[in-house]
Amino acid sequence: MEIIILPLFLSVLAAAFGSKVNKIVWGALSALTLLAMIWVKSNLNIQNDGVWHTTYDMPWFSSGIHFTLGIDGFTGLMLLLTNILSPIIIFSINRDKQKSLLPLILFMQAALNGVFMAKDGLMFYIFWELALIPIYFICLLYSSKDAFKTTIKFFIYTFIGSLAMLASLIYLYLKTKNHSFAYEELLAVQLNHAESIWVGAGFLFAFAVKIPIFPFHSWQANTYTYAPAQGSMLLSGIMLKMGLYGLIRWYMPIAAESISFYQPIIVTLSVIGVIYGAVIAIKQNDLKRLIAFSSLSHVGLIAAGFFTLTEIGIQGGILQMFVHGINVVALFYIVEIIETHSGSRELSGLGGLAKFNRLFAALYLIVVLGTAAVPFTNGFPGEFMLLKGVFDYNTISGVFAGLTIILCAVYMLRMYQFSMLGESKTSFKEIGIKQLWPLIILVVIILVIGISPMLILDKVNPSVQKIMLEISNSKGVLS
Amino acid sequence: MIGIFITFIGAILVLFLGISKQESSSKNLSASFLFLAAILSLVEALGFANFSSIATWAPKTMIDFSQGEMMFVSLLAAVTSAIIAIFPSSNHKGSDKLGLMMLSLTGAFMMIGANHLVMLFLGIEVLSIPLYVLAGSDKLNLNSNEAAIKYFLMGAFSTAIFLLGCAFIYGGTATLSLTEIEVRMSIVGHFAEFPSLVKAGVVLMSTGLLFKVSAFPFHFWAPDVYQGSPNKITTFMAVVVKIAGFVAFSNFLQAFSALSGWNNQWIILLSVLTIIFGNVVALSQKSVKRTLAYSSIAHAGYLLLFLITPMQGNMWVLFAYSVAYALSTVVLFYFNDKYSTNGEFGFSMFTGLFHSNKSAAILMTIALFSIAGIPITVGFTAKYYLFTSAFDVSPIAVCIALIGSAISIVYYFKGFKNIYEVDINMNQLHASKIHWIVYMMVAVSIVLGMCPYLFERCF
Amino acid sequence: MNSIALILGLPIAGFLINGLFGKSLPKSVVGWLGTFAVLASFVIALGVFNDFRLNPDFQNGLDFKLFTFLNVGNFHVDFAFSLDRLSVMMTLIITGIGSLIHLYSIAYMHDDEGFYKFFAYLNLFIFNMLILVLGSNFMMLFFGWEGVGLCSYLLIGFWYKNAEYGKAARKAFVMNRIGDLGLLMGLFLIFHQYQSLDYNIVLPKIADGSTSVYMLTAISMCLFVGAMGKSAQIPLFTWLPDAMAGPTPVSALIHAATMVTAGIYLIVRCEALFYLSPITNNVIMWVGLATSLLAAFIGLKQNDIKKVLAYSTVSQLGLMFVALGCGAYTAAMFHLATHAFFKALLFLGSGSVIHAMHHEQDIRQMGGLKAKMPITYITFLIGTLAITGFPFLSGFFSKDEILIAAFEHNKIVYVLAILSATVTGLYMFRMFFTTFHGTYRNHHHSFEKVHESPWQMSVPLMILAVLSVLGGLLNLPKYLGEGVSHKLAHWLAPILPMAENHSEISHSTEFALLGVAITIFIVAFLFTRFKYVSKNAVPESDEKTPYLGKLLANKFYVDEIYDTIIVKPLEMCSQILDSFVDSKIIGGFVSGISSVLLKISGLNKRIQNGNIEYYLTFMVIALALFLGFNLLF
Amino acid sequence: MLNIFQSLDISHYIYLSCVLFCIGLFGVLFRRNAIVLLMCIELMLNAVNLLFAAFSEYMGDKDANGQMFVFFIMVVAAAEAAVGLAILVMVYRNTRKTDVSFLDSLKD
Repeated sequence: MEIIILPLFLSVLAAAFGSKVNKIVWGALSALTLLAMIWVKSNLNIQNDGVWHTTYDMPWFSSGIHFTLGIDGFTGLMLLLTNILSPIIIFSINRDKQKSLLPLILFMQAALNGVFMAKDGLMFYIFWELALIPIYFICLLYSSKDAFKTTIKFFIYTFIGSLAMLASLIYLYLKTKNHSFAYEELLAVQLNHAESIWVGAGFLFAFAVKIPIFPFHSWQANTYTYAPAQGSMLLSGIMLKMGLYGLIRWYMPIAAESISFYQPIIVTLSVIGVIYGAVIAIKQNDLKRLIAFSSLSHVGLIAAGFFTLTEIGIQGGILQMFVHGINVVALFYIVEIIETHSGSRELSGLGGLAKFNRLFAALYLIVVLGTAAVPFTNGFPGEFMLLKGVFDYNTISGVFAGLTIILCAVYMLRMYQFSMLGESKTSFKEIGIKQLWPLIILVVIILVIGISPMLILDKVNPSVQKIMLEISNSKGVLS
Repeated sequence: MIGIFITFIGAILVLFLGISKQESSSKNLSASFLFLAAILSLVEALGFANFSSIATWAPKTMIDFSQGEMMFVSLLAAVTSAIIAIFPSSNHKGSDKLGLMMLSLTGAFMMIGANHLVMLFLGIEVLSIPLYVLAGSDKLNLNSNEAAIKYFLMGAFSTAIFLLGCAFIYGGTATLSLTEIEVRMSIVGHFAEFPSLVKAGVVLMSTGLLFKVSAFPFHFWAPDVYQGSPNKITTFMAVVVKIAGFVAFSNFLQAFSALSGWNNQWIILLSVLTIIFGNVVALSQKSVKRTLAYSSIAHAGYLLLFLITPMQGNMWVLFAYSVAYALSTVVLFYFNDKYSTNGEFGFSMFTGLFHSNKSAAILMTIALFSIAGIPITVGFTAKYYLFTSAFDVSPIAVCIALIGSAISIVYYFKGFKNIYEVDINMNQLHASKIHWIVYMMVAVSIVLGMCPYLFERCF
Repeated sequence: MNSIALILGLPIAGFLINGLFGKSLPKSVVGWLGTFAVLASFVIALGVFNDFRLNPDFQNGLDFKLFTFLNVGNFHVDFAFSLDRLSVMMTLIITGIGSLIHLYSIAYMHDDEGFYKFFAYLNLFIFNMLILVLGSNFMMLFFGWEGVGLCSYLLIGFWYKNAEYGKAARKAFVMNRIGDLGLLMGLFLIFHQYQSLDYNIVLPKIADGSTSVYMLTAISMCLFVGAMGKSAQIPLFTWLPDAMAGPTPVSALIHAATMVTAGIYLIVRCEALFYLSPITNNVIMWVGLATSLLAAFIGLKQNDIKKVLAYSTVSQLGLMFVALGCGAYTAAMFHLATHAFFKALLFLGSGSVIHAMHHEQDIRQMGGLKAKMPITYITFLIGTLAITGFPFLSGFFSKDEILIAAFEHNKIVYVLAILSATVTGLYMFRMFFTTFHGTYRNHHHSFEKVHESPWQMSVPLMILAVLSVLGGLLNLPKYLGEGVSHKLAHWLAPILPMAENHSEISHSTEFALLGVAITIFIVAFLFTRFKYVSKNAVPESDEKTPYLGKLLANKFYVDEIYDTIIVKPLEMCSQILDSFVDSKIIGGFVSGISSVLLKISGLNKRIQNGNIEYYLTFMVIALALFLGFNLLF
Repeated sequence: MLNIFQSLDISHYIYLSCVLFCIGLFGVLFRRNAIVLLMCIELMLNAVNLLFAAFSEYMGDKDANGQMFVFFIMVVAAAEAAVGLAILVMVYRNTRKTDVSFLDSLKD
């Protein structure tokens, strides 16, 4: 509970005193949530044994609908991601935007924490929607152009998706024995094949739009492009993970009967998305668009990995969720620095920035390498596991998905070269070390996870075992 | 029953005072009468006190308020009181408009409590006739004139259809009492005598009621009349007529629950059509008022879904939806009234609001969220309850309703574009203060959104 | 402390110190730190080598597990290393030549602003290369494999201000990545088949012959694709010549002596696998041969001193693959070692020349340098003789062994390999004579300014020259006496359980083949000497070269072909997908829905036209339908 | 007891009322003058009145409810007519027209 209340409270504070206090203070306050996490964990003496421990429970809408929060390794990882990235995103705010953006970001942090902790179907939905609202306003208030159309398209698209999920949830709710949205109750619902396909479609649509899986991505590139950097970071860094989280936590165990039906479809679409995104990214000129398509490519691989239902695919996917969050936020942070310091984020107008700040160049390079999944960076283990999962599931898909390691190198290095190397075309303002600290933190995370991914995998392993057990138990899909 | 008395007495009083007084001077009086009615009804509904002794003379077969219905009375009285309080009133002579509003409200209460077709008919007429006058109350405004005559002609026409239905039902069931009809309908074999007569009667009467709640395809009056009438009256119409109409409709259909399988068919069809029509047509509207009119048509569609659920014991769902709808509609009409100037009815009236008046922008945002059904506002809760209870009967209709509410986002959020735009020439109107009741209403819609169990407990 | 930890730890420590603090350290400290880190590794490796040599208990090598890298389900990979005979040999080459090149770089890079960065990268490269050869499982190999690719990228693009260099670096990285994908798929197949990636588990299982030959072929083909990328074989060879954009020491270390031989190492490491898949062996042999010939012919018409050497490297690597394809693993390793010596020597020599010529690389602009640069001249001559197969120099023995293996295997291959060797002689001497003999032809820098390089550069040259001369001792042929011969073969025997080490060929045939080899050397030498020294010919400029020459000068247009059939279509595809498919079809579908809705929405204007008669009529029609619908159904 | 009304079958009354109602309805549809419209609506209401009276007469024990309803309808119709005419007068004052088809300024 504290994990949600704290940022929410801060959000209200920020609405009142947002511009009066330095953003670093706000960032630090936001990071306090991490302490709250530790506090909750130690206070309730939670073991990482795979069980989704309930930390808070209160009757809410009616007797069947509770306000229930839970923590396990998987949720913990997502909370960690959210609460590491939120302060960093707060650091990146420009002073003139601080007053409006701060409360929104903090509110978003609270809602995201809620999404990952919600143990009740309706609560999950509510937090899911709540997370959408601040991002909508972030995009609306500070979009670089007159981008109302883009933001509303994004909002409606994801909103329709979540309504589909709501329909599925309500269906399940009416099927439970004593009309309840509790996670366990929903799990216990037995569906026949046709039902499961419809219920699954609802969930999948919501998640596929949010992730986004290949043909549902058309909101993505423009939204990322027009949104302020903080919006892009929140969207790509954390919000995409909501969809992936939902796949594993909600869709798969609950509508497991339908997995065998959707498995080939989703894997194929995801793999198409992997290549599609990567190929488009090759020729992008706008850095943000480039990252958007690269993100499409990367999360497609994660979704494909999940749907292989292999342990290595799922674990790799979860690892990659965290990793992608870190990397993409770092990339957007870099773009933000480049844009504010040189006034452009078009590759054609950039070049040669490396000579202005060596440290920045080095950090940028590491982030690029992390995204391109070079060994010793965090991208490698996850991508390796995912590709292995997909390869084990279907060799052809595996080979096609594997093309990402080539294409990703192509566009990431192109991005790096055209912005940093060569003759410099633009002036570049001095970057203070203060601005680079968040990036340094991210880069350290990139390297640490790259060298020892087990730090994270060990934590989520029990949860994954549990979830896979649930999938196979109720439905017998996993042979 | 207490509510209807106080309102009626107040209405007569204000009406007579109105001969000589200005509208603004009677404002507080009528608002407090209505507020008193609301409070007392609420007190009675929650069982803290019992005023049934004063209602002994009214035969229970004609009119009778159950606890749930008293909640609706309380809600409508409170909303009308708020409407009267927050909307600016003219300083011209004649507080009779306020009196007529209260009179109309009395009609609404009669509809809500009606237990007999005569009482239902009278309720509808007592509700409607003052409204015909009120719609044209801006006597020199041609639009207002047109609204009045359109409303009047179509209203009278629909009354005739409604009455034909009454006659058919009377012929088919040999009674006019709703309780009696329910009993007779459920006796197997009795109904078999005149099935088509009763069915035709139900259809014709429903047409009359569908007209009142402005459901597709009997909605034609709504956009035009909403647009032409003075803002205060439009608000009143949008809220009171619709809610009272639905309560009456549900009471009416409950009497025919024996036919529910058959009823549900056409209700679902109409509901789906209304939702799609209202939402889709609202997309291309330029004027705020017309947008809200079509939005209210769409809401009628959602509410129709309620009619397919087993309504007995489920009235709190309708109540929740009514509260949500009333709160946000009143707030939105209030802002529309406040910021619309002579030549300016479009969304551009809100341009730059966020930068010139932060609190107004935030209030409006929350109201829009609520009407669009975004979580932690009462709008979401209400929609959730409504859809969940209808889902069992017709999942497909609910899915379409969900799609409809997604479409509705487009036009509700159209406002945000203007609200959060930066405007160089500050709109002078924006600076004015906002009535404290509006703050209250928005606060209530959030509180109820977060503590939705209150609804269920009230019933 | 474990010697593996030290061998690996020193370079990475050097990298960290130089990378993090190098900017504030004086250049001499940076340079010597980097050099000593590698040198110390070399010394330790020598110690280990000695242990192996002297101690029979040491046969199984050393193991060193750092931590568990991945442990998911049944997938378990350790971050672990092991030292055996093969990796010791590789380690010695890497650290030995590596330290020489570090030393060389101190002088060569002295004036560069990115001095500390250069040393950091070099140390990082050594570290990655060591991981590649020391890793005890395929995952570690892949780590190093990608790691060296990365360092190669960094070092090729070291002079980052030049956009062309950056392009070359990217090309190298991407082409390597294509190979890496093959390797990765191979890894997946291996794990799929054997449930492990550990050499100690996988290789014996392969060797026991229980796996189907199809599977083995699939795995080996995948691994070979990886090797193709790293070792610049057809069709992935074009990056290597472009990689010469990097500083010359880099070319010597990475693109001649060490990294590019990783493919050879991989195949030798998986000897059992390749031995059991004859199809792959044939493919390797023919690909190697084709590469060798193609690159050699292209080398004939190159005028950039480093490009010639680059194609020569590609060609020599091709020869090594021919050896591998013929099953002569020892020969390949032998040639790998000698090639490392003389090619590093040649590159460093060319670096010395370039240094002296103020970064002029075109041999047409040189000439007559032997007078000014005696040490470079002599060492370069030794290198040239070694590569062209001057009798009893290192290249003579190692190349000969390959040729003999080819002869045994397939006569056509032998003939073509001889052809390749001939062409090698031609282009090497062409370059050598044009550079050092004749008259000075540069007009930008006066001849007087040309100078011999400082000692940090010439010492490595001399050491490498000695090695190039004596490298043959590693694996002398049998006819020189049983006691001294086949040292390397014996050394590697435990690593290569499957390959037959006995030579069936008779001494007389062997001598005949030697005769052929010596003959072609002499022919090549005499021909080029006649053309470039006696007639003092200068290679024409590219425009004037006719027909075949033009084809060669333009590298058979391979780059252009790739550009047309892969790069251009891919870019076009990208643009079509972006501007048409994504925005028009997928995005268009979504926005199409909204515009259709808006259109429908607008239709309501026709009905809601303000006329009450219409309204009433519609209502009555609706009522009639409503009644009809309800009463009929 | 023989009743003169009941000598006819009830269906005749129903048909008659429906025909009357439809005449009124078509009058509403096809006439444009607001006053005529009002009269047509009155006709529709009277058709209903007739039906109520007939049903009331045909009920087994002469149910008075129907006849009571007729009175209410007449009262309300009168009120409605009064309000309606008042509105018409107001419109006429402003536009000098009683033709409803000219009032079409409110539209989408």
